[in-house]
Amino acid sequence: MTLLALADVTKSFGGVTAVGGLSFTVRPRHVVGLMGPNGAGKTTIINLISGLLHPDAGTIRLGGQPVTRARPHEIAGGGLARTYQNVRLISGMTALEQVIVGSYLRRGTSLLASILHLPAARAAARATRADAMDLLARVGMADRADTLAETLSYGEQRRIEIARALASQPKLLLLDEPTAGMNAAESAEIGRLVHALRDDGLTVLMVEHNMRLVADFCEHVVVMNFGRKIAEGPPAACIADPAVQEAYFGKQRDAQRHRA
Amino acid sequence: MLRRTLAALAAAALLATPAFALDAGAYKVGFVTDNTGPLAFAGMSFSRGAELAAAQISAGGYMGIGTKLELVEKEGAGDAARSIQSYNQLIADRSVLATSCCILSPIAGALKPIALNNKVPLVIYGATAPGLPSLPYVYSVTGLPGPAEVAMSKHIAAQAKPQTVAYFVLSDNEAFQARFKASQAAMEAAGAKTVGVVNVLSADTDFTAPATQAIALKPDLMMVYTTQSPAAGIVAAVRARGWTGMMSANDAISPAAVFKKIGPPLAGVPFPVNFSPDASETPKAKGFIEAYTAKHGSAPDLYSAQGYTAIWLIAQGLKSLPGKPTREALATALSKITVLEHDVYGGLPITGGQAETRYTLFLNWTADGKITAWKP
Amino acid sequence: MELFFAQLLNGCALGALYGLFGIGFGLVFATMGILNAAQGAYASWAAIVAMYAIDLLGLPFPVAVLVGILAGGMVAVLVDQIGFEPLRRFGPGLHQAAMLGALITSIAFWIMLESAAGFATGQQSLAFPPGSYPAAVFHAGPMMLPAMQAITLAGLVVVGGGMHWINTRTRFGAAMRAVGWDPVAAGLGGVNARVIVIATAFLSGGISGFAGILSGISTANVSASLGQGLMLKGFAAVVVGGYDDIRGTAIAGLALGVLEVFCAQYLSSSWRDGFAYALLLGFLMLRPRGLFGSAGFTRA
Amino acid sequence: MMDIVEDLWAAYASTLGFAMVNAFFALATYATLSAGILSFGAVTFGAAGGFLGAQMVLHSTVPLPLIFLAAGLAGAVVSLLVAMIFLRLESHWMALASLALVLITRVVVLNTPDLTGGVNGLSIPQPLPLEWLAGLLVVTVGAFYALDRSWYGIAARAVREDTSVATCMGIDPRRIQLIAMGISGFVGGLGGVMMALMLQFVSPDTFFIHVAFTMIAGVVLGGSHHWFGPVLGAAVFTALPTVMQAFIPEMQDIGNGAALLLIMIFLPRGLLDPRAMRLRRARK
Repeated sequence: MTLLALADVTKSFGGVTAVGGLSFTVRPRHVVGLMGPNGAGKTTIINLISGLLHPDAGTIRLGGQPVTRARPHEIAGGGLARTYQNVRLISGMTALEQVIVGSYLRRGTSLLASILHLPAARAAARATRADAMDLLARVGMADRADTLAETLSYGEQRRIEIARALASQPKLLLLDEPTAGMNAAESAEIGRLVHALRDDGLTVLMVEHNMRLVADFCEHVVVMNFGRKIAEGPPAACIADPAVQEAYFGKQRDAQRHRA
Repeated sequence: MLRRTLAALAAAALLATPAFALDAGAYKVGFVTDNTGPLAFAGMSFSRGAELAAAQISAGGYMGIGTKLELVEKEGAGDAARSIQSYNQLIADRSVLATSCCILSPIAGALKPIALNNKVPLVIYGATAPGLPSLPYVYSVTGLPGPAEVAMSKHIAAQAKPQTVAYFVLSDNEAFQARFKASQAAMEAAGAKTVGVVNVLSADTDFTAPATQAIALKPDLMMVYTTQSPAAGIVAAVRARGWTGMMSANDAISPAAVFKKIGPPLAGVPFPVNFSPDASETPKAKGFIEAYTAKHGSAPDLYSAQGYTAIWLIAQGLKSLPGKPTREALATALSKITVLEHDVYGGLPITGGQAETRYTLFLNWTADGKITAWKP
Repeated sequence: MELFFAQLLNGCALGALYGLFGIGFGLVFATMGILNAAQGAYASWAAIVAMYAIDLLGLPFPVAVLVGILAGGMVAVLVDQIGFEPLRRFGPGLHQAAMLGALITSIAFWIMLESAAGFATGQQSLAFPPGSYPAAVFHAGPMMLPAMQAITLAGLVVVGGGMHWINTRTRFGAAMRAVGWDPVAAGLGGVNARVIVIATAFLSGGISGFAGILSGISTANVSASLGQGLMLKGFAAVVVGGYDDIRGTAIAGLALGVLEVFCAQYLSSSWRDGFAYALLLGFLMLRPRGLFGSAGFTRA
Repeated sequence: MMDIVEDLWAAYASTLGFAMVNAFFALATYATLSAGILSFGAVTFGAAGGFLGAQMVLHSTVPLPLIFLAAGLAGAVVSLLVAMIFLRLESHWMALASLALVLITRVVVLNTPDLTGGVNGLSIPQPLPLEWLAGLLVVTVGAFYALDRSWYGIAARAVREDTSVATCMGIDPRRIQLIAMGISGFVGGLGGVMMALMLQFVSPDTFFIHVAFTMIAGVVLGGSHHWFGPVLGAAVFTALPTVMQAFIPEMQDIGNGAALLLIMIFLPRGLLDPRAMRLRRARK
């Protein structure tokens, strides 16, 4: 039983292979980490799964359905939601409205009902609002509901983005470096949230290159380098893998030497 | 004998003094101008003519000593929506007794119902669509197109005897389509075959290709039925391509600005016109030309004559009224006018609200920029 | 056959004007992402200034043309610095808000410049004084080529070739393209974005102004509305040719001119513009990158 | 006193009327703009509504409300056809294509005299009661208000600000933009018939490029992020020439342009900007 399955997925940009022959699966109600140094192709994978990019070869299945060529909104309709590495909230909207955008798939009324301002449409709008408020409460942002989201702190924006992703009631949540730019306490809070979501039945695939966080958060890890999988398994085993150590620390040592 | 002469003189004096007269004061006439926008080249002439008329009427005491005619101008910019708004603002001023407007027929058509609904006299100075006048409120002082072109066509056919004719026609302008058709019928009746019709559009500026097209038809005569800018451009382009055959045009090329622009290539191209500062010779025309030249520093053209005439018509209506006239009374007075007293055309009969100008002048430019009577 | 070639030549000369104007127009669109409604006014003003330079100052023809081109370029820089510069804080060139804002300020300048041009010409359609420009006609058998048509065609070749060379072979051209992609990044890369933008605006106004001057002479029409006709067809040439492709714009301009003349000669003059704009639409749908652009493109 | 009010009304009722008609066009443009499409197409939709409405007034006894409905539907049909072809294009090309469409519209109108009256246009001896115009505008604005608050309004804003994020939220941008074009077509068609009745005539010039530029300018001036912005912008843009005429009659066009320029430079997001209001609230 798998929720997401990638088989031999390949994607190149102008001759440079970003992802090469990658295969892995994600089982339901698990938190899976996608690790790798910068430039390993992690975000490309996220974009491929969410349909913003299409693979040159290979297949992607979501809940058993092939979604290799599907468009992003169709994949979202299939139960996938995501966040972004650099938070992407919508300019000019309040925190609450950001979350309401996420609940588009559950809008529940027709356009005509909305234009005519029918009771059914008003009721649906009220229900959407209430749900969105609950989600904001869940990420601890209820008191900021009517604040223009772009005026909030980076950490707060991240939490709103997660609430937005949850608003579509997805089966699979893709988190692209959800703790980037956060301090240890804030990161731990995100970890607790992720675990709580898993306990409610959600499956999470998160990109993270902080090995400690991966070890703390995830039950299963896929490690990539230069677009290829170099290790897969439980976090501890993966981190101990010499190939992973080489990919991470070899690189870091090189980088340090460059800086010096 | 002496008694009879004295009696006749007394009678003449009585007739000359109106039995009733307007109260002294200023009578307002609303005037929608087109001093900006695409028609401004003509619009400015119309309003200058009207301004001169108002000044002369006021200064000369035409409607009675101390009785003035005040022109209230609002911009229409050649745009229907803006003209309608300006027009509504003019007639909302209850002291405005009469109005005058419009170069374009569609705009005149749009203002006409407003004039009728508000019972305000409207004298149209430029637009020439048939059926615009509507008694007793709507008048036109500009003759309908057609007769002049027919007269000129007959004149040319008789004088120059062309066998074949090519026409340039502004295909997106109703008035010039009508002029062309009238002329074509007259030419064909006189035995001149149509060898081709070259259509151009109002917005066109490049006439090299149409000129080439017409020259290739090898006609004896080319007749141009377009507005000012295309007409000037066509004549220039045809001559620039070395064609020396006969061409005719219409009154649009009569203003001095056209010769200043095109120069000698215009020479010898006949056009029919009802007013020309160089050829109109009645005393009133001469007076108008002198006064206009003194006021504005340049000679009037056919457009200024039309604006001038529109205001004189209104003044003539006002003059026949006593005391403080109303719009309705003025409308009734205007509807009784069949001949304009003060005209620069040498006779301007008005039937059913529509003036007929007698086009008697067949003119052309000379190579040194004078206007003279045309001879083949 | 003789008529065919005569009209072909007329079409090319007319199209050369569209192409020239389009090169100026496309420069702003490609570099700054601005759909500039005021571009036509640059052409009108260049023609007006050049005409008065001859009429009032008595300058010789080539000098007057140069003065007119300078005027076109300076008006363009003025519009750019007053109307577009404040909007660049929105971000990279092709951002929608910036594009929209620039469209509106360019409309504002269009209204003002055209109205002011109306005052400058006394609301009349004027012309270069007869005899002030080359009026010779070259004959080759039955064919004839008026000097102004020859100058216009040569102008397109020289300006088009020159701009293509600048664009593809010089550092300045590379800098223009860099600014077009992303002024911030270009700034980081050592290109003084503001200088490049001003220079581009000047070139654009000068080239469109040159087209305006040539058009004003060969049509004997110098008026406030001179630029409008050039604007619509020049815009079509830019789109058909590919907005960042100078060769494409030049060829598309020529093709539009020829199409226009042949439609009027052999088909119907009232549908003439319809053909030109339908061609424009067709290109937008089928080859949105223009004549030489790659056919495929992706949605960002 | 009553006289003064009546005179003012008589003088400016038509200005008010044109402001309301322009508001329809501005709303039609706002409909697409608020879903991230810069389109001049409302002119074409207006032509469809205007000429159909004119023909119905002239050649049928259909009551006015049904004529409005027919004109709106005509605009919507045209807009949906256009949308199906044009929405494949990315935003800048879409804007250019819609401009080309406006140019073609004029050629088609000129050359189908049986339908449009050709160059002469059509005269419509049927005045438009201002209360009809005002009533319909209120209803239309109400619908825009309701839409703005609905899922559609929020989704459209998401598509406009960040299409890629919106589509990952399950929003099909093409569907939203198709709806936007449909609304634009309907409201544009209504604007067309209102304009025709207000002018009491329609001609090829009634629906041409100046209308396109006027309405885009109106929307951006009023505020392209707020449902009331277009109405405000259209009002300002219609009243401006009248006001300028009162102060600087010779230079009124230059004054108009300068006013537009100043507003754009100092209030680039328009007179009504919800984001700025929220920012101000956040600062308090």
